[in-house]
Amino acid sequence: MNTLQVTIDDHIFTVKLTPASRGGETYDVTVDGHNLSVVLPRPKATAAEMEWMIIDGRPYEIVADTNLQWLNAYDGLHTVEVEDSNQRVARPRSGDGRVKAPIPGLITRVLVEPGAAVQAGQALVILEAMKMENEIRAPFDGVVSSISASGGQSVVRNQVLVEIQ
Amino acid sequence: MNTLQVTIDDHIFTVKLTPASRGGETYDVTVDGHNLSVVLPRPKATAAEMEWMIIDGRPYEIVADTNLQWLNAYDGLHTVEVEDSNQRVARPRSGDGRVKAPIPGLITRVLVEPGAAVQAGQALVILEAMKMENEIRAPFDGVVSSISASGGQSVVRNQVLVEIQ
Amino acid sequence: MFKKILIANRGEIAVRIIRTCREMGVRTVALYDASDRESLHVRLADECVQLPDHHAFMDVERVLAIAREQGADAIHPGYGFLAENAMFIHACDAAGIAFIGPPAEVIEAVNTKIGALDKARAAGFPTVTYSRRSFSEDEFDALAADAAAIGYPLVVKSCRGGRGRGERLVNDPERLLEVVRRARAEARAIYGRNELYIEKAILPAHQVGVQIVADRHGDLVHLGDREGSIIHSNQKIVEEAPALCLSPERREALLETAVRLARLFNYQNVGTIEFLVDAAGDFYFTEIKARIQIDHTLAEMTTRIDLVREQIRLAAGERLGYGQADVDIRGCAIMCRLQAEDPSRRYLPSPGHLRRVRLPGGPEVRVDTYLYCDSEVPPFYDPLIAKVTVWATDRTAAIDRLRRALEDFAIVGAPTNLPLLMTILRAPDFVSGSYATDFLRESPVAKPATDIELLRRDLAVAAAILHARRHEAFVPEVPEQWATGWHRTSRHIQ
Amino acid sequence: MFKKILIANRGEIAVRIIRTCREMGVRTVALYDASDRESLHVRLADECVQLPDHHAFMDVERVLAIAREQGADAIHPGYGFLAENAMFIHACDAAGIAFIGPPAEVIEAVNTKIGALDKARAAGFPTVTYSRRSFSEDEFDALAADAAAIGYPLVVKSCRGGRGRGERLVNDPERLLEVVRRARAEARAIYGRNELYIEKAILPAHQVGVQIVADRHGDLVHLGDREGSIIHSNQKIVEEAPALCLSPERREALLETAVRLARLFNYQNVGTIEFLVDAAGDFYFTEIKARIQIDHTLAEMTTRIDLVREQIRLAAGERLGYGQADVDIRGCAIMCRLQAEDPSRRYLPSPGHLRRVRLPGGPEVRVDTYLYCDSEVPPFYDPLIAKVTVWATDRTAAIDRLRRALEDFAIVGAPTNLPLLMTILRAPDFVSGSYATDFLRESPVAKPATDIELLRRDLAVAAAILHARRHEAFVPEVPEQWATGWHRTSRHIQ
Repeated sequence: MNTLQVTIDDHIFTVKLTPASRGGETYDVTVDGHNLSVVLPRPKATAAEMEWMIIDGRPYEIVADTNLQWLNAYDGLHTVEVEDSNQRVARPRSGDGRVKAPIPGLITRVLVEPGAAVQAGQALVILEAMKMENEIRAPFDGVVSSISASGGQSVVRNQVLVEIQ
Repeated sequence: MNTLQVTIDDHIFTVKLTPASRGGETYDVTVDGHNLSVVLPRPKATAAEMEWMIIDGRPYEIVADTNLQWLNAYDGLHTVEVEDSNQRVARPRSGDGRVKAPIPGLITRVLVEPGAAVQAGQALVILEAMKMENEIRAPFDGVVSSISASGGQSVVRNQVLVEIQ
Repeated sequence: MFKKILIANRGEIAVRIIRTCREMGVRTVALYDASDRESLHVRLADECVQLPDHHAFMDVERVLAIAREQGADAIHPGYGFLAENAMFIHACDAAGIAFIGPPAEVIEAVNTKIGALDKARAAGFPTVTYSRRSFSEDEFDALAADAAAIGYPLVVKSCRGGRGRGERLVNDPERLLEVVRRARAEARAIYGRNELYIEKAILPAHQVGVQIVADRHGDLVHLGDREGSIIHSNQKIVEEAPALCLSPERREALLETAVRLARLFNYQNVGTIEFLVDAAGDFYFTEIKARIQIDHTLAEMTTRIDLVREQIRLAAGERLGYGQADVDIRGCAIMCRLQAEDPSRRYLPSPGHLRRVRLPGGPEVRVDTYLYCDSEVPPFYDPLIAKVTVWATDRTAAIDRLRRALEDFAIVGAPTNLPLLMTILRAPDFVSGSYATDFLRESPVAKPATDIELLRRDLAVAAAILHARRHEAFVPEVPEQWATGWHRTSRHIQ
Repeated sequence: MFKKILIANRGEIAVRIIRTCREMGVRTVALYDASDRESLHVRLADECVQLPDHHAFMDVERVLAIAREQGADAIHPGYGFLAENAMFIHACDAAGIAFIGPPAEVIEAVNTKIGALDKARAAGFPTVTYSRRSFSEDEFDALAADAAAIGYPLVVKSCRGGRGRGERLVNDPERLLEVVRRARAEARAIYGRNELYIEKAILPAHQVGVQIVADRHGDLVHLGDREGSIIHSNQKIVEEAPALCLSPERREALLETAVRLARLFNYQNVGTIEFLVDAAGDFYFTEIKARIQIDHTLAEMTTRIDLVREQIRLAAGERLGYGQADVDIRGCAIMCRLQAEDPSRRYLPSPGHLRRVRLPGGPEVRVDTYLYCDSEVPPFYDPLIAKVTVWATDRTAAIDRLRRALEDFAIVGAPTNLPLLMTILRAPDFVSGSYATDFLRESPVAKPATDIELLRRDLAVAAAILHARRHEAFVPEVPEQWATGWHRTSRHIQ
């Protein structure tokens, strides 16, 4: 038995899970005191696949991101946070100071100069990719140690654009 | 290099295959003296999948049966026979005398009696399955040694209906 | 309006009904058995209930019990299963749950085939010539006498069931006894009943249906006619609207007759009045289909009216809200049924796992299916896996569009009747419109693809490469069918 | 009619064009680069040619050379790429290959934005107030003077390009210099040219287009109006026909004005006359889109006319063959663009491998896409992955249908803007129809799903189970994006 605290759109639920018969295909669940039964028609589906489950007779097709920070249900996006008494939730490792191009594209503008102090989330470079303008932002507070991109330059995926220390 | 004689809809072609660069992804082909190049965009696709290939710049989506006896192209079904100088073409083993239900269903009629002489392809039993009448036929010439199905009876997949010797 | 509808069906029609319910803001309950759990209708419903097995779809008491437990205030039967079962409708009425379809009395009046024919005949409508009574096991002599009176060729029919099953053509008296024996055996096996009756055969004929929509308050309109004369193992596999076999005058007369017949039977909700049309263009009433039909998509394309929405609205007691003059029927629609059948095994139904499903798209192309990539065709149900319906301003453009749509289809995992459909769409007689119910008797020859020589040469290359790759990379395992009686017949295409 | 058409485009529009060509019996040649080889347009074409890279789609000489080698007698440019490039059309003419679109002179007349506005204005048509000249790098003072004359708020625009890129709003004179500097930098980077001009801003405005079809022989009709006022990162992501912002009288006047403008420019083939409509309902001509547009499906749904077929027919010199009176515009159509964008990373384009693609279906729902199960969204192109267009007799039913269709969508492998589209379709202001171009400025709040509490509780259960299964069965690998500057912003939704 496994007790988790789950937050959906800032609403907190306490969920108790007990894997039921047929190895992980079904669960007995208690959520805030209500008992439900859950069927996973595709137990073999990897977690990366869309999950399909029948919760208390209600079918749901759900897409979740790799780090289980949001769920997409039929009505749209919902934010998620799972706290697990047994184990720490996996968190993505923080990026180093090298700000890379997440997709190939064209640098249309560089917004900072070397030595400039920047704050987490501050726009550093405008990358035109897939016909859209995308702001590439600082991963954390710091100082711009080097800039390796310039306006009009084409960059490949993961090419370092700016370094921050 | 591999020379094959291929018959499509009773038209015979001589095909010479040479796997080209990028391990099996592309072939240099000679067919009746014409040189073509063939690209298989999905080399990893199992032969059971639909094959997609670009033959001399013409894309084809092709479905073939397990024993390569027919191909389904965009315009419909074509019969195939491949003769390989290097190796015998795989042929399905002949069935034994036990005639089984290919799908679950309802026996609506038994057309033969024990001891009756039957010919290959002769209808033995009518099986109502998936809302259709299906004639179950003799795999080869022989004598009906036993009948284990009767009208109105439900049968499961691979249940023996008739035995022939 | 209803709050929650139980869909007492599965497959494409359950998906179809759920879609309209969702657009109307009505909750849906889907039913499934274990073999059917991956079907789309289960995923798209708001709630779902598992049945013990596939027989339970016919189980009046169980279906009603589920409706009660789930708090459904209406049941949509789809087609087949409980769609035309008067007993079930009475049970719904008793339980205070709305049945989405005609009232029980209407079903009773149209379900007994001889009764319906008698009623139409008495009212002066043209019907096929038929034996005015049914014949039980021990009445062969009486049946034979009637047969002689009616004349050959004739059709021996079961008093029950439909979809052409248990129907057999008899060309001469010699064969009557044997045919009757077979027909009885089947009728007993399938329906548990074995009464038969006979009808004069019309050959060649055209099967024409007229779509009717009627409310409880006396408003009734038709949504045009359609023809379903291309029949393969008792199924209309290609249908079109409008019917080809009717001159403008005949169409006028037939539509008007259909409306009067519908009124004669006090028809309500959505249904179809069916006729046979002979070579001379004369038409004869045969029966009323008191349900939504597989081919309802044709009328939806030519009128742009959502027939499932109409069914639900009318069952909830709403008024039709428009008259015949408001119904605008245009262009040409063609629908074909994609079936899980193996062309290389004389169209044996071929359930299985579909690894790839890619549906056609584009303007005025509609696909109704319960399948998607990585889903299952269960072995217990109708082999219908998808309906493709197209519309265009004229028939030629519609045929070109449907042919293109079928070419775009990609289904891998189970063989389908796609090749047969392609053959029909390439057959000169179909394209020119000169066909009748005997179209598939002698298999039609398709006009070959342009560049057929180039195509064959490329296919030879493809086959060679498949062969080569399979023998390096892949040892074919012998599918179980090969160990069955299907072995030899599976070679027939060679 | 043409024998073989080279489609100098990719993605959904290439698929769209191929489908119509196949229905017309015209052979097709598709282009692709290595990243795009799995796209549907390559599979559906009769022939295909690989390009060295994605830039080659813009390469006039190369595309023409391929057309010659393949023996194409016509080229369809789709939208973007070479669609409105007069130089390319001249080259086609010189090569004796038909360009499927307007003649070069028309393109030249409509492509220079100021020129087109001048011409319309001179003919007495209402236009937005704009600077009557363009300004180069060293003319900021002149630009500032014109700006003062025109008044604020205003929009600084690049003389090149379109799709709203390089367009910036300026609210007060203080910010003009900085905005101009930025706009120039972008214009230079994207178009290699940096001339700018300015327009008076209309806020809030409605963007309305009128679909025009015209032959070479002087016959010209409109296929109704549409509104595309819901704009997200410079793309119209939800559009509808007819435009909401027009009273019957205004619509009459606007359609009539559009037809006269099209005649003024001697417009031929298929195109759109674009207007801005202000809060008072007054409309101002802005530009002519001389190509098939992404949102052409709206007119196809309301008129049931195949616009790509019209483009091809008219480019082949055929007569239109019908008049305005024959065009029957009915009901309401809504289209939305499904984009490969990550809502949790401020809509960063998110190319990738799509493991699952299940498209919605049912009556009057149409999906245009180049994707299918197990295909790729390449990283070099527009993030548009699918267009969903629905039709219904009225707007309310159309919204219900589109919402249902989006709910039916299943796409796994890359995040999409589906959540944003759902929010828009659930936003009271959209449903009531009271919105303009500023609709997405302050993000709209959606009406929550019915049973939102139950839904959240069930999602909590789902999340718990996903968590549990991942920690027993699956170690999540950190996607590369997490190691980039996107890390923090990806948390913004928390």
